[in-house]
Amino acid sequence: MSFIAKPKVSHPGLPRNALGLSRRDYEGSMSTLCAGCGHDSITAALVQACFELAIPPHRFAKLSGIGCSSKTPAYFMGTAHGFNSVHGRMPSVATGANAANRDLYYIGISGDGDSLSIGLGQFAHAMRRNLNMLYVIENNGVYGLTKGQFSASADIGTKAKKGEINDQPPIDPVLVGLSMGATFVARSFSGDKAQLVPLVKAGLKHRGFALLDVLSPCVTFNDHEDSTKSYAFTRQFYHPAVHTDFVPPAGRIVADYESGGATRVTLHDGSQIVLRKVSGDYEPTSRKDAFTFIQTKLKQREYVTGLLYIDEASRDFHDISGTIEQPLNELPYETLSPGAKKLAEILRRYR
Amino acid sequence: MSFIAKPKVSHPGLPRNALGLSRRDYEGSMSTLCAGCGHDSITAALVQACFELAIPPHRFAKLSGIGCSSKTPAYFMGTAHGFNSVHGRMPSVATGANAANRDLYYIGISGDGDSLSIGLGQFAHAMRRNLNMLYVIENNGVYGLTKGQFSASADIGTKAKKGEINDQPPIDPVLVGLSMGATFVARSFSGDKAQLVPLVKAGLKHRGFALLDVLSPCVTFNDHEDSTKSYAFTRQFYHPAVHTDFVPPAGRIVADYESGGATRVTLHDGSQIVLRKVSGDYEPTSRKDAFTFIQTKLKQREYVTGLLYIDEASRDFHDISGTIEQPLNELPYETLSPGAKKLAEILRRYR
Amino acid sequence: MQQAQDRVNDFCLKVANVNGTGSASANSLLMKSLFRMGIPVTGKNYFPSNIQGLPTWYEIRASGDGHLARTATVDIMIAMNVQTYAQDLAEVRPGGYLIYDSTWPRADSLKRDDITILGVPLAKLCNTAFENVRARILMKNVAYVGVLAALLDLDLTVIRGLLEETFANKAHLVEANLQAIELGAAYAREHFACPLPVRARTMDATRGHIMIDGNTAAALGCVYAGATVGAWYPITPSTSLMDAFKAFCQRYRLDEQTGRRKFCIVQAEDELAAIGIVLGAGWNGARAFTPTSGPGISLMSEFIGFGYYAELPAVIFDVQRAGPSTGMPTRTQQCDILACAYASHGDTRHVLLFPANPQECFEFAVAAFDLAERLQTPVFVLSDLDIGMNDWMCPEFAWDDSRRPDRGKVLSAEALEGMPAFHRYRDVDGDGIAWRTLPGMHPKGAYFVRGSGHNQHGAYTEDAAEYRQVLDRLARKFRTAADLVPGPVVQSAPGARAGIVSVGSCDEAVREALGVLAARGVVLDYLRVRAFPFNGAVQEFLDAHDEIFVVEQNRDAQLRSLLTLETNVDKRRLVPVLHYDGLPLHADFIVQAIAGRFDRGKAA
Amino acid sequence: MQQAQDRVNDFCLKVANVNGTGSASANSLLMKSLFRMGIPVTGKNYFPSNIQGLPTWYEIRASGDGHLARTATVDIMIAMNVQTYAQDLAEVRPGGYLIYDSTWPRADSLKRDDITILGVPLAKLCNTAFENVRARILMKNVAYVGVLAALLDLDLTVIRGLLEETFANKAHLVEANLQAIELGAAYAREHFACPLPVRARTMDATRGHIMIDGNTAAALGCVYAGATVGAWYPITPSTSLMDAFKAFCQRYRLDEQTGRRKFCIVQAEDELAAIGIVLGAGWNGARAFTPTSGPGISLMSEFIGFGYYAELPAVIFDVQRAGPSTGMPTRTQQCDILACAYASHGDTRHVLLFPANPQECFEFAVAAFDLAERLQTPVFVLSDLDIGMNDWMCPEFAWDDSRRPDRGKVLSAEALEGMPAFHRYRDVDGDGIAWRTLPGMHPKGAYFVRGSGHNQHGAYTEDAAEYRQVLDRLARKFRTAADLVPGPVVQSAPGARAGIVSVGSCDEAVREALGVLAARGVVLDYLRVRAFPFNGAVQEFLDAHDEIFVVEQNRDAQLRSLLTLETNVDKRRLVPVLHYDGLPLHADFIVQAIAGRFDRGKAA
Ligand SMILES: Cc1ncc(C[n+]2csc(CCOP(=O)(O)OP(=O)(O)O)c2C)c(N)n1
Ligand SMILES: Cc1ncc(C[n+]2csc(CCOP(=O)(O)OP(=O)(O)O)c2C)c(N)n1
Ligand code: SF4
Ligand code: SF4
Ligand SMILES: [Mg+2]
Ligand SMILES: [Mg+2]
Repeated sequence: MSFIAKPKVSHPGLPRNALGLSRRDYEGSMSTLCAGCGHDSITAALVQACFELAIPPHRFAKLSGIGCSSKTPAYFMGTAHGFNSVHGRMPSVATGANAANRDLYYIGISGDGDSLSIGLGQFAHAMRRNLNMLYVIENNGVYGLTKGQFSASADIGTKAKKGEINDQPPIDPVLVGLSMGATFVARSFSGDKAQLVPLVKAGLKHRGFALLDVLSPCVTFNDHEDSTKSYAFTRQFYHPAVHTDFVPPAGRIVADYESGGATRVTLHDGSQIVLRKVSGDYEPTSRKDAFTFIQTKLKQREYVTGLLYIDEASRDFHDISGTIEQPLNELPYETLSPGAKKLAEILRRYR
Repeated sequence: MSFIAKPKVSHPGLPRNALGLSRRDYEGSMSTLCAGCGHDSITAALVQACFELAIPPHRFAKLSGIGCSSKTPAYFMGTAHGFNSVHGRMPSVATGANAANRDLYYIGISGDGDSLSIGLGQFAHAMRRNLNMLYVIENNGVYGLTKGQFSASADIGTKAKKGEINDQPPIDPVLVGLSMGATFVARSFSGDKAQLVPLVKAGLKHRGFALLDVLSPCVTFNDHEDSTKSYAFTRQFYHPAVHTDFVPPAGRIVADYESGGATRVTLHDGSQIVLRKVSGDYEPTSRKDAFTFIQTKLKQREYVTGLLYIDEASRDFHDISGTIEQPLNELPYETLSPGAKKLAEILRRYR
Repeated sequence: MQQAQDRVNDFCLKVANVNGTGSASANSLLMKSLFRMGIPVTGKNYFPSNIQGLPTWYEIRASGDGHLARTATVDIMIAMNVQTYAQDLAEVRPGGYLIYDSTWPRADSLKRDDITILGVPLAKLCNTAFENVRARILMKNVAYVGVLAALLDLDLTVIRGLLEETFANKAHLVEANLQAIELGAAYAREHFACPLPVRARTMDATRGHIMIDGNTAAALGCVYAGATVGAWYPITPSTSLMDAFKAFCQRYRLDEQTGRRKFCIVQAEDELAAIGIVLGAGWNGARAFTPTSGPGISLMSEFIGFGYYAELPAVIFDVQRAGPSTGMPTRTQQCDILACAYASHGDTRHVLLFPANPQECFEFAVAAFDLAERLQTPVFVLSDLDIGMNDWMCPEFAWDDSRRPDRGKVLSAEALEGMPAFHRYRDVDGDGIAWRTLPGMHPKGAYFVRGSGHNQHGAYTEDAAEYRQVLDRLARKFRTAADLVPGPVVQSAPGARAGIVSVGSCDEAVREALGVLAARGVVLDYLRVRAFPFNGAVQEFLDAHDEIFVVEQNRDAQLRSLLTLETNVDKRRLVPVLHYDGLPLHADFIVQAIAGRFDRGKAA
Repeated sequence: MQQAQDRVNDFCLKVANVNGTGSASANSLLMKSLFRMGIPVTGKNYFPSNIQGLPTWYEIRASGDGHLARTATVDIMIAMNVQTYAQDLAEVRPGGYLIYDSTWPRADSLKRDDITILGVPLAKLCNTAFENVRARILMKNVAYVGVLAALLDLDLTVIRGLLEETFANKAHLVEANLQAIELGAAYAREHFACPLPVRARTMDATRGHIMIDGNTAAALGCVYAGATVGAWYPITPSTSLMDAFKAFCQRYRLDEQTGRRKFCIVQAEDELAAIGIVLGAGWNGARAFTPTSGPGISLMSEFIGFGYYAELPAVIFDVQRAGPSTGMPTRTQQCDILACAYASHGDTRHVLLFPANPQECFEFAVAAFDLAERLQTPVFVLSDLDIGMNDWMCPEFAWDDSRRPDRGKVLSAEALEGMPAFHRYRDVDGDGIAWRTLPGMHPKGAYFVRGSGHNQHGAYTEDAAEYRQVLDRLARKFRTAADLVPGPVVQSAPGARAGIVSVGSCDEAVREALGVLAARGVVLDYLRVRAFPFNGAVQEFLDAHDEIFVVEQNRDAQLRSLLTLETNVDKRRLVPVLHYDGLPLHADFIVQAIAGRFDRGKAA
């Protein structure tokens, strides 16, 4: 038997999906992130996508590491179980969860610090296993929750301004994904809901590891010392707490542009990045071509967005493991224990 | 003042380098690896290269993780300090050592398990920092010291036979190096001393992170269950210890072939791999071209060998850190302490 | 009656706010003003583990008697946060005051008759006075400082002075801030009877003192110890330690000619890498350290065991926060004592230093590097969030320019040149400490650092006897350590038969409690542990008392456990007094716990 | 005289060899032959941490009296390794025997007059008899089995039977091996007086027993417990546990129709991932485990604290090896007791099970999964290299088909449907154990697993009281655990006032020592701890004895420390008896340590 969440009482006018659920039923608790944080835009896109897919919320499992980004699973699908693991180790938890029950939809939310610094190894090996999950990196180039240290990914704000791309080459999750054998590699921008929603849906439907890197500006800490608008700038070294204590009120950044086209987005601190959408005729089936194209554009400081690579033929984690179709956590004990007679047979070898 | 190791008394005929040292002076203690292990061939090449460079042995620092490969620093340059760290964490130790003294030559020896499984994160971040060191991966596709489990890198023996390259895509250190921003990326084969020696010398002279991936067959555990020559094959499941207890006597595998050419090498268990040397006119200056070329060849089960990519312009770890030229561990205390007067000045801010 | 109520230089005011509104600067302005008026003061910041929009509190205690611990009773509440208004209202002591932003009306339900509630239309005042949004938000906070200036009778010239220093290069900001101060002060003077009976009065009890947080002090200690390599991975509440080290170095560690750095800070990819970097640098002869907190210690534990067994110097600052696991990253606790003392698998034990305040953070930071090199082993400095991130008043740090670091037993190239052979792990001096060499110095010094079995010559071994020999020497070395680490601080009261043993940031609360208890006729001796292993003085104190209250901030009585294991005390004599809700310890808690017991004692 | 020397079914023979020569199979053939002859036997393998070319020893003890501990006196040495010949020669007890390969002469210096040295040209014999190199190397080992067969009077039909089983599908190998046996036997019969006074005789003391290693037994336990997810990263000496689990599953866990697997084994990228996988699977309702050793425990400790605080089931097998750090990976120790009991930063403590032999490895593996789910927390099974990798003789394992796993407090979808609301961390039953739910079952069951501060409803909190409430319940839960874990095994001797407390693989040596001591007039009671937390029975035993010898295999008396902290015992009554050179414990060591003390006692 299966249970369905009772639709939340919400005024009748609200659109409903095939399950009779409204978008409200896919929402979670109130966000505690900074006003205007890109992560909240991604949360909204996730809610929209899952609502449109009309999958019962409790059939999702939400996992994350630690960071502002990793808090977001609390902000969508309140009736789905969530697992807020330790920093950088969500992929292993997702692997175990998936091993135990292959029938749920797994959404992993991580940050650039969570996945590219402390968690790089696990991130890479989850891709290598082609674990069946949607893996979203809310990429802001900084450690938000610990107040703005640079992360291993390009610092979007500063990089564009300084352009020191070769100083300490940023680790680009998309390039990593391509070289580690991810079977679904996409990139988008938090403010581009029109592009995000379909990518999320495609990722959830992909049978294997779907990497979705979402550039998601940090309102508060893209506001670096070297930005003339920076709050810190107005002070001389005096009281550490002060620097990051004030968060200027900021609105969300949105980007809406045509496929094939490019758009210049201005971030909270005035720095700019260029997003280029892959055009309709882009063929996302060659690892090396994707690598070449993205690398070339990065050199020109352009972030290619869209579905960049997909391989639907590869076998996923369970195929490779040869696991039975039925979820392991549902197998009755009787089918797992060889029983007393077999034990005697086994032990005969040890006489 | 500087100290030079007294040349070991060895018969006068021996060739000597500019320092008057013989090859013997660059050797270490007796190897305890299996007879015929590829790692020993790499050790020999390292001895030869360092001897030819005529650098005083004690000006090297040898570092490694854990594994058969990681034992090898004990087998060369006995008068150089060595650091056998914990499994997969040698890159961080090398980073600290290099931070403390930028004037030594650093040789890191690792294995495919040590660098691509447990150590992937540190390996990647050392490259990202462009740490000035030669980083050798003795790549045999297995965990030798723990008796032959597959590692994250392609299992050389089995892969060529089964060709299941897409099942669980192997992590190729060379592709990882290219996507993580390594500034010197090379590959060779343990049996190809003619190619190894110059690559080692070039790597040591490169100012930055020099990655040298060396395919180094494991005599003992490329002898897989599925190999008809395998010892295990002759037994049915009975006593675990037996399987790996016997190491068939084996000779070293050597490969000697022209640049531009390809050669097929037969491993101990009869499986084969194809090595293709980059030709003289190969241009190792484009990351993405290198990536494309190597990927294409890998798909054809060919390992491209030689210097695959080099970028001499990039600034190394110390340039980026803006560290003083003089090694930090040599700075006299007087130049490090601001002194009592300054302390009062500093504390005035906290009145 | 009025007189009776008078409380001059003895009050606690608490500001309830939302984080991200810039209140921290206003609060430190408030605290610093009292400090500059010569009044002993403490500030405790209770902030959430997020960046913007959640409740945050700042507690300021002024104490003419010089009590610097937190106090649990609030005299004046500045309730700026609607979300927590009810709770904040409830927290004010009877007879106390509550100030709120009356721009918007409060529900009558949210009233109390036993306290005085003062409404000030802060938002309205600032919105009329200031143009842009940012200023309006920020100045609202500065305005309540103005209100308090009037109510508490703060010295406005002091406030002006502070603002001028803070915004040195931005005169217009000084003006704006002063304007906001005046807004609030004027309104208060006009509508309320100023000053309140609870108020401040200039005195002279802070001369020669500073207000500084423990992380900054520890960073300063690292600079003066001559540390050149710092590796870290950001984690609350340790982050500001490396921030401060970097700031100090950028000012005092640049080469005159080239402007290049005489230090190297590596932001590692994680804590495993951070400690690896520290060990690598220490092996190579540089003084290196890493600041972290609980989760980092867990991640470092494999490498910490390596450092113990391979005998490499390293300094680890564990700025403890409430555990277990991620726990409460912005709350304080002393919960890593056992985790650090026995960190890593196998037979291991480590040297711990327990600073009680920023001054000791400075001194112990310096001592830690000497000990790490003298003993060739990782040394932990166990601070906590309360010490590390709150501003404490303490005497100005002193430095003796003749002081030189103790680099321990390192053989020079010359010494090696003259030696027949070098044995890395031999106990030549009988103190369990062997001589070491540095890479690159001399061929004869070469050896292989390894975490695998080795004999006294430094060679790999699987031989039972050779392996044991090294393990036994390590045990001897640890005994040597007991005489090298800082001894305890003992405070004796004539005729006391019972005592208190405590550690670290409990100190202020314990000393305040001792006074209260004495007044009640409960006289106790007091010993504050400052390091592990424990030296003779600790054993003596334990032997000298039938009943010993062990006051600490964790659930499982970790200090008591360590004393039980590592001294000869009969543990039944050790009475645990445990505070572990994440807030700093206060004297009342200790008094309740102990007095209660004595009263019961009488009853029985 | 001859008679006097007779030692039937009571001897220790030791084979010194070079690893990688296939000697292990010859040695197990030897041991199994004695076992099949009905003689209680033990085999201990001392192998190097490398793959080929280093010294390796195999010790076989036959004991008609059924003593299964290692004995330190060697009666017969088979010295196949030139490198270690001198040392091996020295180890033979006076009156003992040494057999060597006389193909090459030994230096006269390497002789002893007080033992009998028997040369057999093994290499020569095999080189003439066999063609290819591999066979020549391998058969040399089989040939010394033949020599011993003659000298010890082993039953050749038993040997033939074993070979036929081993090489079932390779008749020619059976022949080759028998030929080698005969080569050695014939040579012995021809040149020496066979059998020796030291010899074997068929008896009937092994019926109903098996020879098995603890890792295989534990793996079997995992299969019978219904574990479906195994995650691991290879590490000696735990590796063979997962190898065995995989082998058993491939045989007994394949779906009849599809042949697909009813299990999932993940070779993780490291131990941090392995434990993460286990926690993820446990959260999702599968029984999951990971085998590891010391270094793995250190690496897992952050996640272990998470499991404790978030309350997730997990089973961790720590097959202990000699520490600290990498230590001696192929030597045994009990050195992770404290590391596991308090693993991770913050206030944490964990349930430990201590198997003493393969049989308990099987039983405790099953119990561990029940406890992990009942208590919703990580449970450790602390085995060691000696138990895990050596073959032990023990009674055949039994299984009751009616036995069902205890999945603990898990709310069904139906139950949830009927509930007004679900509170993940509320103590509804007063035992400190809250009810949990599984993902995907029911919307009402949804909650957020987190290692950060949470209240009893499962919501995030930074509130002091809410946080404490959960921490206090966790402490209560741990007290509940004490009554659920396996109790100690107690063996009382009439009139004993002193006792021995020991743990795990010490058991055989302790019981043998008790006999020897009793014979000397030192009568002792004995308690073997089988789990932590300790239950009442342990406390009673400690209370009942003035002097208690705590026998364990580590340097720092870790079991003694745990008893000191977690019971009310006065630690001065706990006398440490510590063996930690990496070799298995033997009775003599205990006898020396204890008898010595009693004699001194008398002296004084
Ligand atoms: C083991 C450990 N180390 C450090 C931290 C502190 N920490 C919390 S979040 C974070 C970085 C988060 O950055 P990112 O993943 O990019 O998330 P963001 O906040 O930027 O969205 C760090 C270092 C931690 N929680 N655990
Ligand atoms: C933390 C930890 N986990 C596991 C091990 C066991 N171990 C030792 S070496 C090794 C793998 C070595 O493989 P590789 O790096 O490829 O070296 P190789 O032996 O193949 O040359 C493992 C898993 C260990 N020493 N430490
Ligand atoms: S700090 Fe940055 S990442 Fe974190 S919530 Fe605020 S805006 Fe978002
Ligand atoms: S096991 Fe393999 S890798 Fe290790 S020494 Fe032997 S041949 Fe070399
Ligand atoms: Mg980020
Ligand atoms: Mg390998």
